[in-house]
Amino acid sequence: MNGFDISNLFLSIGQVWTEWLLQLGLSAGWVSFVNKLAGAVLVTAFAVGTVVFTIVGERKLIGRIQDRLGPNRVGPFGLLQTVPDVLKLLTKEIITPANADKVLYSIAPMLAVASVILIWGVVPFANGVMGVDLDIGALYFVAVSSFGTLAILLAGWSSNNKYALVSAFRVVAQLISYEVPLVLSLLVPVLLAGTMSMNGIVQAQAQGWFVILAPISMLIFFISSTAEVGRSPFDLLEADSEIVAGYNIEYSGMRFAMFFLGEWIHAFTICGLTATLFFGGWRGPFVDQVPALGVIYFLVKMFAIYFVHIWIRTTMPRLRIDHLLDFNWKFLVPLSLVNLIVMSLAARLTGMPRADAALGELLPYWGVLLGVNVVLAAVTLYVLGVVGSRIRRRQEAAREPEPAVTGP
Amino acid sequence: MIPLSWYVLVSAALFCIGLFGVLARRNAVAILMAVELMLNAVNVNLVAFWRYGEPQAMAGQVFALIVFTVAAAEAAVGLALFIAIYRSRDTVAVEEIDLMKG
Amino acid sequence: MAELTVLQALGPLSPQLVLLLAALLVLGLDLAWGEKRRGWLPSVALLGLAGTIVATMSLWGRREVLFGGVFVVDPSAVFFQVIAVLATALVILMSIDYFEGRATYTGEFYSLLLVASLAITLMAGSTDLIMVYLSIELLSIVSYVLTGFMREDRRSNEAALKYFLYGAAASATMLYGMSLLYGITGSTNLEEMAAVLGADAGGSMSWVVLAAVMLLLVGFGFKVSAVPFHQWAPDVYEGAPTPFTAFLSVASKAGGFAVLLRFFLTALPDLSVNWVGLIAALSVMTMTVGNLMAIFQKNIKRMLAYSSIAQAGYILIGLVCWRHTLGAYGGGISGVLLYLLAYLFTNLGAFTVVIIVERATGSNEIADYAGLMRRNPWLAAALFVFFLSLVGIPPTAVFVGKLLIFSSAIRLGYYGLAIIGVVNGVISMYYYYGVMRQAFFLPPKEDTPIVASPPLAVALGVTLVMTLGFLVFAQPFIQLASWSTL
Amino acid sequence: MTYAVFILFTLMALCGGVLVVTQRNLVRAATALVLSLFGVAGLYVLLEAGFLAAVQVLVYIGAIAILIIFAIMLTRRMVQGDESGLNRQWGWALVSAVVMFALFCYVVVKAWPLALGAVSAPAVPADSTEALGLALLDWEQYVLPFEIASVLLLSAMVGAVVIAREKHDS
Repeated sequence: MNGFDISNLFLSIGQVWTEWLLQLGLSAGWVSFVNKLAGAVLVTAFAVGTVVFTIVGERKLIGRIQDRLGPNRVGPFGLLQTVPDVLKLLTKEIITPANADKVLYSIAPMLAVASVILIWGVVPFANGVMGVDLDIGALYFVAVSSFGTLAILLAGWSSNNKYALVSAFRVVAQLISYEVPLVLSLLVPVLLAGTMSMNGIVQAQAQGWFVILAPISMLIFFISSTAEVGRSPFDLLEADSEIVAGYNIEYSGMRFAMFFLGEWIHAFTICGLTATLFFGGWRGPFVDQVPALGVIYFLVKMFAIYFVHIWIRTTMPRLRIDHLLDFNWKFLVPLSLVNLIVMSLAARLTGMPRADAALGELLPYWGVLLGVNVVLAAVTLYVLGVVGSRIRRRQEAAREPEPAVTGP
Repeated sequence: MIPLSWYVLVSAALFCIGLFGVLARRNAVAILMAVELMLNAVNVNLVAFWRYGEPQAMAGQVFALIVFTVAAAEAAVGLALFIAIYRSRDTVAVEEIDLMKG
Repeated sequence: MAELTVLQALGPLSPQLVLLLAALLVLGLDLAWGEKRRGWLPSVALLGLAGTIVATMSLWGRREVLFGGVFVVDPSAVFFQVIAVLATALVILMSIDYFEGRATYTGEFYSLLLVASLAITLMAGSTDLIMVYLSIELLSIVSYVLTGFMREDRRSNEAALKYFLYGAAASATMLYGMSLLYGITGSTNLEEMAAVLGADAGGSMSWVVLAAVMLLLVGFGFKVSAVPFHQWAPDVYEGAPTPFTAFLSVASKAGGFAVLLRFFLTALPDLSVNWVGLIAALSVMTMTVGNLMAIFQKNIKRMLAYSSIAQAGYILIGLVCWRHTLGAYGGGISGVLLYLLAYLFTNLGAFTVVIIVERATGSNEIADYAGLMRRNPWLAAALFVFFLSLVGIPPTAVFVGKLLIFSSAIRLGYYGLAIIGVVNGVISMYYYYGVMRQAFFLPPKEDTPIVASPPLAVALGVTLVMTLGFLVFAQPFIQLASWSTL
Repeated sequence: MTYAVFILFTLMALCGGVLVVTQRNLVRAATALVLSLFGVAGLYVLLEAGFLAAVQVLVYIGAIAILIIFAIMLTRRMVQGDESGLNRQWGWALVSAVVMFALFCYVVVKAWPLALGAVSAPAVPADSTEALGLALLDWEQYVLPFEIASVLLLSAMVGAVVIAREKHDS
C-alpha cells in the first residue's frame, strides 16, 4: 500500500478503512462484507441526502422563474425548509384504505425507493469510485428501473381507487413505451465505448464526450428519461388536475414520503446518468492527475443538467396521453432506431481511435460522427416538415365546411 | 461450490410447481403464469449446466436467451388472445370457455 | 464437412430467404396498397412460394452443413420444404374466397402463413436443440394467431386460447427435456449428442436420457397430435378458419414429423434408450383412439381432426420401422415421407370440399352433406376419392404410403402393429362411410347447386389429380424420399 | 456465505412459485411471480451469468410480469370472483406434480452426485458477456437462431396487434 494520496482521496480513504478493519482482527471475508455494506449505506445516504437540497433548490428556482421568492423562512435563505417538511410528513398518520390490498399496498412504496437507489450502485463518481463496476452496468440500470414501473402499477392497483388505477394504466402506457427509445439511445454510448460498464463508458469519453459524437442520442435519451421520471411535460401519471394526484392518491405519511423521495431521487439520478453517459461523467481538466476532482466535475455536470430539467418543468405545459404516445411511437422510436443503425454504421466505418490517439487523429472521427448526426437531424426535420404540412393541409381541408368555428 | 445437483433439484421443484399450476388453475392468465415458472425452471437448468459444463462454450446461455425471447413473444400473443376472448365473453376461466365439446 | 463462407452459406438457405422476403413483401404491400388492391396479395404470396420451390429445387440432392452444425440441407430437409411449400400454396388458394367478408386483416393472414411455412422448412433442417426449439415455437406462435384470426368468431377465439394453453405447456415440458439432454451430454448439437451418448458405455446417462426423451415426446407428440397429447386437436380444428385447419392437419403435422425423425435418427440412433417401444405404444394409442373417437363426430371438421390423429398413428409405425430399408424404394422412413406427401394432397383435397360446402351452406355439420351428389356430383365424387385415399384403398395416394409402412413392419416382424393398423383402417371406413351415405343416398335439404369458385376449383383439381395419379406423378418425390432416409 | 445466498434465492424462487399457483387473487399471484423470477435471477448471479440475470429482470419482470399484471387489470372483473382459483381436479394435479418431482429427484440424483465436497467447475472466462455476444453473431455458431428469433418477435408482434386490436370504426 502506498500511503495516503490526497489526489485520489476516495480510493485512499477506502484503503485506510480496509486496513483499519483488518487490524481490528476481522477476516478478509468479513471485511469485504462490511465494506460492501458500508458502500451501500454511503450511496444510499448520498442519494437521500441530496434530495434534501434539491427540493429546496428546485423550489427556489421555480420561484425565481415564476417571479416569486420561493421558500425563505427556515434557516438562512430558507435552506432548511425541507427539514420541517420531512418531519411533518413522517409524523402524519399512515392510512390504509379499507378495501386496499394491504400487502401490496405496503410493498409498493419500498419498491419505488429501492428501484432508484439501486441505480446509484453503478454510477461512477470518480474514476473507479462507484458501488460496483459491473461489466453490464448500462443493462443493470435499465433492468432495475423496471421495478419502478412495477411499484407504481402495484400502488395504483392496490389502493382500490379508480383515479389511482387510471394513473397506473397511464404509467404502463407511458413508461413502457418510453423505455424503448431510452434503451435504444442508451445503446449508442455503449456502442461507441465498446462496453456496458459505466466506468468504461466514462473512460472511453477521453476521446470526446459522447454529446459531441452523438448529440441526437443524447436528446432522445434526455427526452425519454424525462418521461421515465414522469416530470413535466410528461407528468400525466399524476396530473393533479385530471386524476387528482395519480397512483399515490391514497397514500399518506411515511409511505407517501417514500414515493415522494423515490421520485425526487429518480429526477436527479437520471441527470447523473445523462452526465455519465454523454457528458463525460467525472472527466474534466487534470482529472487524470488528481482523480478526486472527478467527483466535483461529476456533481457539477449532474446539477447543470438537473437545472435544465427544472427549467423545462416550469415552462412546458403537460401533454395529452394520445399525443404523448404518438410522439413516442411515431417519432422517437423510429428516430432512435434509424439513429442506432446510422451510428453503428458510421462508427464501424470510421473505426474506433486508439486510446492514446492524438488530436489530429481524433478530428476526422469527431467530424464524421458529428456530420452524420447533423445530416440525420436535417433529414428528420425535413421529414417532419413535410409530414406536418401535409397533416395541416388535411386539417384545413376538413375544417373548411364550418367557417363559423374560430380558434383551435 | 454448490453442487450442480442442487440447482437441478431446485429447477425440478420449480418445474413441478409450474406443472401443478398448469393442471390445477382455472384462470387462463394464471395458467400462463405457471407456464412462465416452467420456463424459468428450464433456464435455471440451462444456466447451471452451462456453468458446470464448459463455460467457454456459450450454448447454454444462448439457449437461455432464446427461451427469454420466445417467452416474451408467447406472453404477448397469449395476453392478446386473452383480451380478445374477454371482449367477446367476459371470462377467461378455462372451464367456462366450452362452446365446443366432444 | 468443409466450412462455408457467408455467401456459400446463404445459397443453401435461399428457400428460407425467399419465403421470408415474400412474407415481408406481403406485409409491406398490404400497408402500401390499402383496401383496393388487397385482392392481389394472395398472388404475391403464391409468387413467393413459386420462387421458393425454384430455390428448393436447386438444392435437390445436396448435402450441406451450415452455421457450424446448427442447420443442414439434405434430401430429407428438401423433401419437407417441398411439403411445406406445396401445402402453403394450396392453403392460400383455399383461403382466397374463404375470408371474403369474414376477417379484416387478410394481408397479415397470408404473411403469417408464409412465416409458418418458413418455420416448417426450418424445422426440417434443424440439427441443434436451440434451432429445433426456436423453429417449433415460431410455428406454434404463428399458429395460435392464425387459429384465432377471426376475432369476432367466438369459436375461433376459443380454439386459439385452447391451442395456446396446451401448446405453451407442452413446449415448456419439451424444453425441460431439452435442458436435461443438454445437461447430460454437454452439447445442444444433435450429432455431438449422439457421439456422447454412443460413448456412454456404462449406461450412467440412460435414466436422464429416458426422462428427457419422454418429456420431448410431449412436445413432439403435441405437434403431430399423437394420443395422449391430442386433446387440443378437435377443438382447434373446429374453431380455426378452415383453410388454416387444413394447414394444421398437413403442414404443421409434417413439420412435427420432420423434427421427430431428425431428433430420433440423429441424436439417438444407437438405442441408448429404447425409444422404439415408446413410439410403438404411442402409435397404437394414436391410431385406435383417433379412429374410435372419429365415429362419434357430427361435425366434419372434428371428424377430420380425429381422422388426422389416427393418420399420425399410422405414420408413427414407419418411424418404428426406421431400421428397415427395402432396395431403392422403400423402408420405414421413406414410407413416412411418402405417406406425408400423399396425405398432404388427400387431406387438403378433403378440406377443399369442406370449404366449398361451408361457403354454400354455412355449416360444417355432417348432416348438411345430405344430397351432395345431387347438388354437385363432381364434389361428391371428389370427396369419395379423398376418403378412399384416407382409408388407403389402391390406387389412391395414401395407399402407397401405407403399403410401404405396413410392409416394413411385417418385414421387421412387427406383426402386431401391422394388424392393429389394418384393423384401424377397417374401423375408419365406418365413419367415412357415414359421410358418403349422407352425400350419395340421402335427399338434399335444399336443391340449389353448389358451385366452386375458380381458386377453390383449381385447388380441388390439383389435389384430385395428385391423389388419383400419385404413382404416376410422384416419381421424383419417391426418388427423393428414398434418398432422404437420413 | 454462498450457501446462505443460494438458500435465500431458492426460497424466493420456490415460495414465490407456490404462491403463484395457489393465490386466488391474480394480481397477488403476479407479484409472487415477480418474487419468484427475482429469485431465479439471483440464482443466475450465483452461477456467474450476470448478463442473463439482468436480462431476466429486464425481460421477465420489466416486460412479461408487467404485461401480465396489465392484462389482469384490463380483464379485472374476473379477478374479484369469489370462487377458488383452482379447478376441480386440483387434487390429481397435486398428486401428479409430486410424483413427477419424486421421479425427477431419482433421475437427477442418479446422474449428478448430491455430495457437498469436491465440487469443481472450470472458471468462467472474464469476458463471458462478450463471448455470448460473439457467439450470437458468429457464422459458425448461432447467427441463424439469432435472426430467426427476430422473425419470431416480428410475427408475434404483428399477430398480437391483429388479435387484440379493437374493431375498426374508421
